[in-house]
Amino acid sequence: MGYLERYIGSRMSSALDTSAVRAQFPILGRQVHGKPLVYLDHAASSQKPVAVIEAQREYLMHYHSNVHRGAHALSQQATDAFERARSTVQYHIGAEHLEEIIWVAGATDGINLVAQAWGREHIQSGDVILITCMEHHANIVPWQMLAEERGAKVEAVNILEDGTLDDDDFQEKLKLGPKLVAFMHVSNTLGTINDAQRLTKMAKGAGAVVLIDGSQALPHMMVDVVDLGCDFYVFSGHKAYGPTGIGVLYGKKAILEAMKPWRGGGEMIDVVSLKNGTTYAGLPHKFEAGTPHISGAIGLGVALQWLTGLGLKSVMDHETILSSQARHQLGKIDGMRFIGSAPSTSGVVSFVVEGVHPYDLGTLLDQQGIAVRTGHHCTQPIMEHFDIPGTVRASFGAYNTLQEVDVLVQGVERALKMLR
Amino acid sequence: MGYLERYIGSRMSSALDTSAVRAQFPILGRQVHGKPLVYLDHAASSQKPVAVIEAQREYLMHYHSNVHRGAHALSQQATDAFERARSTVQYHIGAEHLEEIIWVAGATDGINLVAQAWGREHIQSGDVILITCMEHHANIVPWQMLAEERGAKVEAVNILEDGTLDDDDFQEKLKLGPKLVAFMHVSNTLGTINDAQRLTKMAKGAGAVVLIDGSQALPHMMVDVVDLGCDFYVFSGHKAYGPTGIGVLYGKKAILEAMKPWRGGGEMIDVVSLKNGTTYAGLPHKFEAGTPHISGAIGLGVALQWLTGLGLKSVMDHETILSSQARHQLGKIDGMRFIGSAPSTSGVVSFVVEGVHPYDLGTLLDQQGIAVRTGHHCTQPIMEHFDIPGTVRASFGAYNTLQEVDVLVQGVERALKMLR
Amino acid sequence: MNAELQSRQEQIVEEFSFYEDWMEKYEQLIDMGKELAVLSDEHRQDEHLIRGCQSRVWLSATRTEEKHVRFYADSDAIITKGLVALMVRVLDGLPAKDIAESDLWFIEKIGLDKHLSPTRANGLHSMVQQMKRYGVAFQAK
Amino acid sequence: MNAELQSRQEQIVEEFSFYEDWMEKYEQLIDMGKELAVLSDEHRQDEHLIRGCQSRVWLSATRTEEKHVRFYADSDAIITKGLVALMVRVLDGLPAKDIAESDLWFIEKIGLDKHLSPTRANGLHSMVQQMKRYGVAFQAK
Ligand SMILES: Cc1ncc(COP(=O)(O)O)c(C=O)c1O
Ligand SMILES: Cc1ncc(COP(=O)(O)O)c(C=O)c1O
Repeated sequence: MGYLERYIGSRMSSALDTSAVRAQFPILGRQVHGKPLVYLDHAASSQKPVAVIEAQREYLMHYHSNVHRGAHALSQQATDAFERARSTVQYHIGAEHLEEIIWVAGATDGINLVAQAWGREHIQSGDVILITCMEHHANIVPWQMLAEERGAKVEAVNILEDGTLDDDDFQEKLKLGPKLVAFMHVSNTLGTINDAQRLTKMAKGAGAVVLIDGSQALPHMMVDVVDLGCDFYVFSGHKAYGPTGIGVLYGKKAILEAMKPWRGGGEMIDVVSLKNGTTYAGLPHKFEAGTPHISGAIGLGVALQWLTGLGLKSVMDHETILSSQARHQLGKIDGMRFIGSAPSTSGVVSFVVEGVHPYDLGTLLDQQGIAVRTGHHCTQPIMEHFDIPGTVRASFGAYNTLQEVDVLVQGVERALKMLR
Repeated sequence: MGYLERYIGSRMSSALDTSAVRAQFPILGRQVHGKPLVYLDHAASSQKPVAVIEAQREYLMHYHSNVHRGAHALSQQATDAFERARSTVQYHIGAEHLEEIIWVAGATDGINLVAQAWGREHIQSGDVILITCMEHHANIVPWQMLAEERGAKVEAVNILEDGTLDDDDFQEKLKLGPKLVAFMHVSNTLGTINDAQRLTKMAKGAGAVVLIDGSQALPHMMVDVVDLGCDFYVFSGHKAYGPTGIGVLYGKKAILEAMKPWRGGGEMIDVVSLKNGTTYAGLPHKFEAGTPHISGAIGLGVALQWLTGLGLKSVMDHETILSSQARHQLGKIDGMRFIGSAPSTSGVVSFVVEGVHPYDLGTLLDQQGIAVRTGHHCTQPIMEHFDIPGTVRASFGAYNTLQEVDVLVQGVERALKMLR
Repeated sequence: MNAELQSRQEQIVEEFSFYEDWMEKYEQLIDMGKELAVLSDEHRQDEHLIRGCQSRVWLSATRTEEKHVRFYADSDAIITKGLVALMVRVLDGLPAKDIAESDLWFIEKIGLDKHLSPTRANGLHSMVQQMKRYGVAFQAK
Repeated sequence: MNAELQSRQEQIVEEFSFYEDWMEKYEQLIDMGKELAVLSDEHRQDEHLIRGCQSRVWLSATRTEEKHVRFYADSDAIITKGLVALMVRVLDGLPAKDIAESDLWFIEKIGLDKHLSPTRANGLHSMVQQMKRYGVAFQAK
């Protein structure tokens, strides 16, 4: 199947054949604590389909070599696969140019790259960087560090009780004239899907450069960076059915070209001289110092193709059914409080139960083979906002089922019987 | 076999059973251009033994999960393996404390971390950073970038005609009172093995902080960071039979503790507050923002255990035999000139042949299935020094054989017949 | 080793070996947690906080005339509080010296070290360390 | 398309299909490289340099009265020079317009695009681009 067909396929919805999908994830057949594993921690890291695992293995077994600059055949083969993965990413997110796709170690690495390579050049004393109160620490701390260094200020847009962004406050804070607006596409804690296109338009209208943290969007929905209109878009491979240690920074060509490099070393240079100084390579290499994570890039390419093959619309519909059902059933439980119940949410369900510590609930779910995450999910400001120590978070991927939702709900009920 | 036995084993030498070693590298059985592959590009990136490939696969197939903070069993299992890999590294390089081992994306990433997190705090206008003329770009460019930003100066120690470091010049340049001395343990282009312990002692005696680039040492010899006495030591996994996208920065506890973090994000924080600012986690997490390259760390741990199992002394002896033999046979060829012929060299042989462009030679070797690297090997200052456009570099690993040396020599002879 | 400490540990091992299923062992821990007195405000101070990753533990202690140690502890999570209760039950009222030097083999014996999640295991470890530190401090005074 | 260009490409395809073995094809390239005249200093200028990754190529051109293009090229590596010679042989002396619009199908036909290392393939690509650019420029003048 050619790319275009897969691309079109990805926009059509048809019910996922979950058992066929599950068969591709060996880990889902295992037991923990003597119970069948019910993996509901997708938002922390997705499991990997066999296709991704085997692609990496195949690479390491049969054609590993360092990439670029190599005159020999293996190096050529590895370089081809590595660069093909880059173009898979390009098509997947609809970037105009291949060289707008920069390999990084993950979303965190990508945001830090922008904060340091772009930020230290453009953020001056007194400037405002606008983020939101729902951001992941990865989209908070790099800006705080930058602001501290430059004498700038980080402002954060409020969130409403249902976990949506406070639109009025966003408009208000845009009046501060932020140099940069950075926000998440989809919240890893609340499940909220932000209207990224609209927010970008408003921010650009106010003259800001816009960075979108797409870590939780990429695995679940069609993303088109040109439609969104953002300057930067980042995501991690390991949350999108891909390998660990690899991620992508997309940046508009013009802005990337104007940026100085961040990491220095091999690959990113043109001429290195101790006497005359050093000149840098063009995009994308300027930002890819050192030997890249070759097997990771190849694996991520395969993961995105795999995801497109499933049909992103189908995946999203499937996950929405699961999370709606979970919300519906859990909602009947006495003392249940959802943290984040926006009209538009992804496959993430966060909750607390009155009088019960999330950590206790998580522990007893784990005993029943149910892997959920508890705690602050790297979003302490949300916890501060709702004045809670943490939440229990169930997050769904393409491989989860309605039966697993039932197991979750029964598990919660059993745990609560013990805890209250 | 317990760690200690392997450790002791690694200090004893016995001839390598190369065919048993080769059997663990499936790639070595393949053909290129219809000829059996002779892989002599180890210094660019080593091939991976099945044990490493399978450890990563096993992880992704059966116990992948995000690490730390997770209350569920999978997360626990992944965290255990991930942290066990860290302690494997600790023992392998003889670090005193577990938290002195920082996971990075590779040697390049590690050096940049030091240049930016340590350098930007400690290097002031007018300061001197001392490197050498034989450094890899990864150990040049980050310092040039830092120097440019801080108004400091990068000085480089000369090399002699045989590719050893100019000791007198080193002593002389130490008188400039460099704040930092950064040098490579083993040269990727010349093969020179620097007396790192002695250089470190001299540099520390002159009051400098010392960083050693161990990228080419780790795969070939016993490294003990306490014996060496350095402040920082970095290396890449992919050159040491490990995965791509992972590397290690070792730093002395006291110096790491005093350093500010570099990348911000999850994992590296203690408390994140939009109102009260953010406090950071302790070592090693302070320097490990975001989801780490879990499968890479696990794979690197296995690679080091595998290497220790072979016996590092045996590996080094083996590689020395191969490179001596290559030098001996190639040396008979008319017009042959070795670039780097220090008394103490590793398994790297770099050469040029009078009247022949290295690139042509490399191409014709590739046609014969022989993978060597040609060009500047990310050490342009060495090329400038010897006034050559590049070299042909054959580099040997544990899996190479004397027969392969013969094939190389015959291949060079055949190519030269065509070229001259 | 202190005989009382030994017999307390043996007693707990016996109680915990009664159940095979860890859900039931957790039930026991939860019950122990519920039974532990809620801490008075005097002891529930930030200075007595052992910050774990996900739950909080308050631990303080006083010394009797004979250098025996009384522990006061609490947690905001009930399983953690059960663990706190377990530790208090083992060490409370013993001589400072014996606490400082205690070998808490029951933890391994009932499998807590293996079974607890790393964050909980770390928390338990911090708690034990802190209790021993009280032992050392009170022994010295 | 220009008939001369067509027949030159056909000629080269025939020559190259004579050998199966790429070592022999490289031998041919090397011979072509050796035969190409060494560039006079006038043309071997930095401004005419196409910097490849590992070898250097000098390429310049002049225009005849009838808007035909003469190429002057060289390289420091002999295989690269062979490729240069090959390109010159195909395009030298043709009308600027035909060069600008040329379809160099022989490259694919003799498998150069697949067989060359990416760095060489990139170099060849840059060379072709540069030759066509001369075609465009001289056609306009
Ligand atoms: C001596 C030396 N230092 C540093 C590096 C950079 O390593 P990496 O590209 O894995 O970051 C290399 C590898 O090319 C090397 O040989
Ligand atoms: C919304 C969001 N942003 C950023 C990150 C950071 O991603 P990583 O840890 O892979 O760098 C995460 C993952 O935890 C996330 O959920």
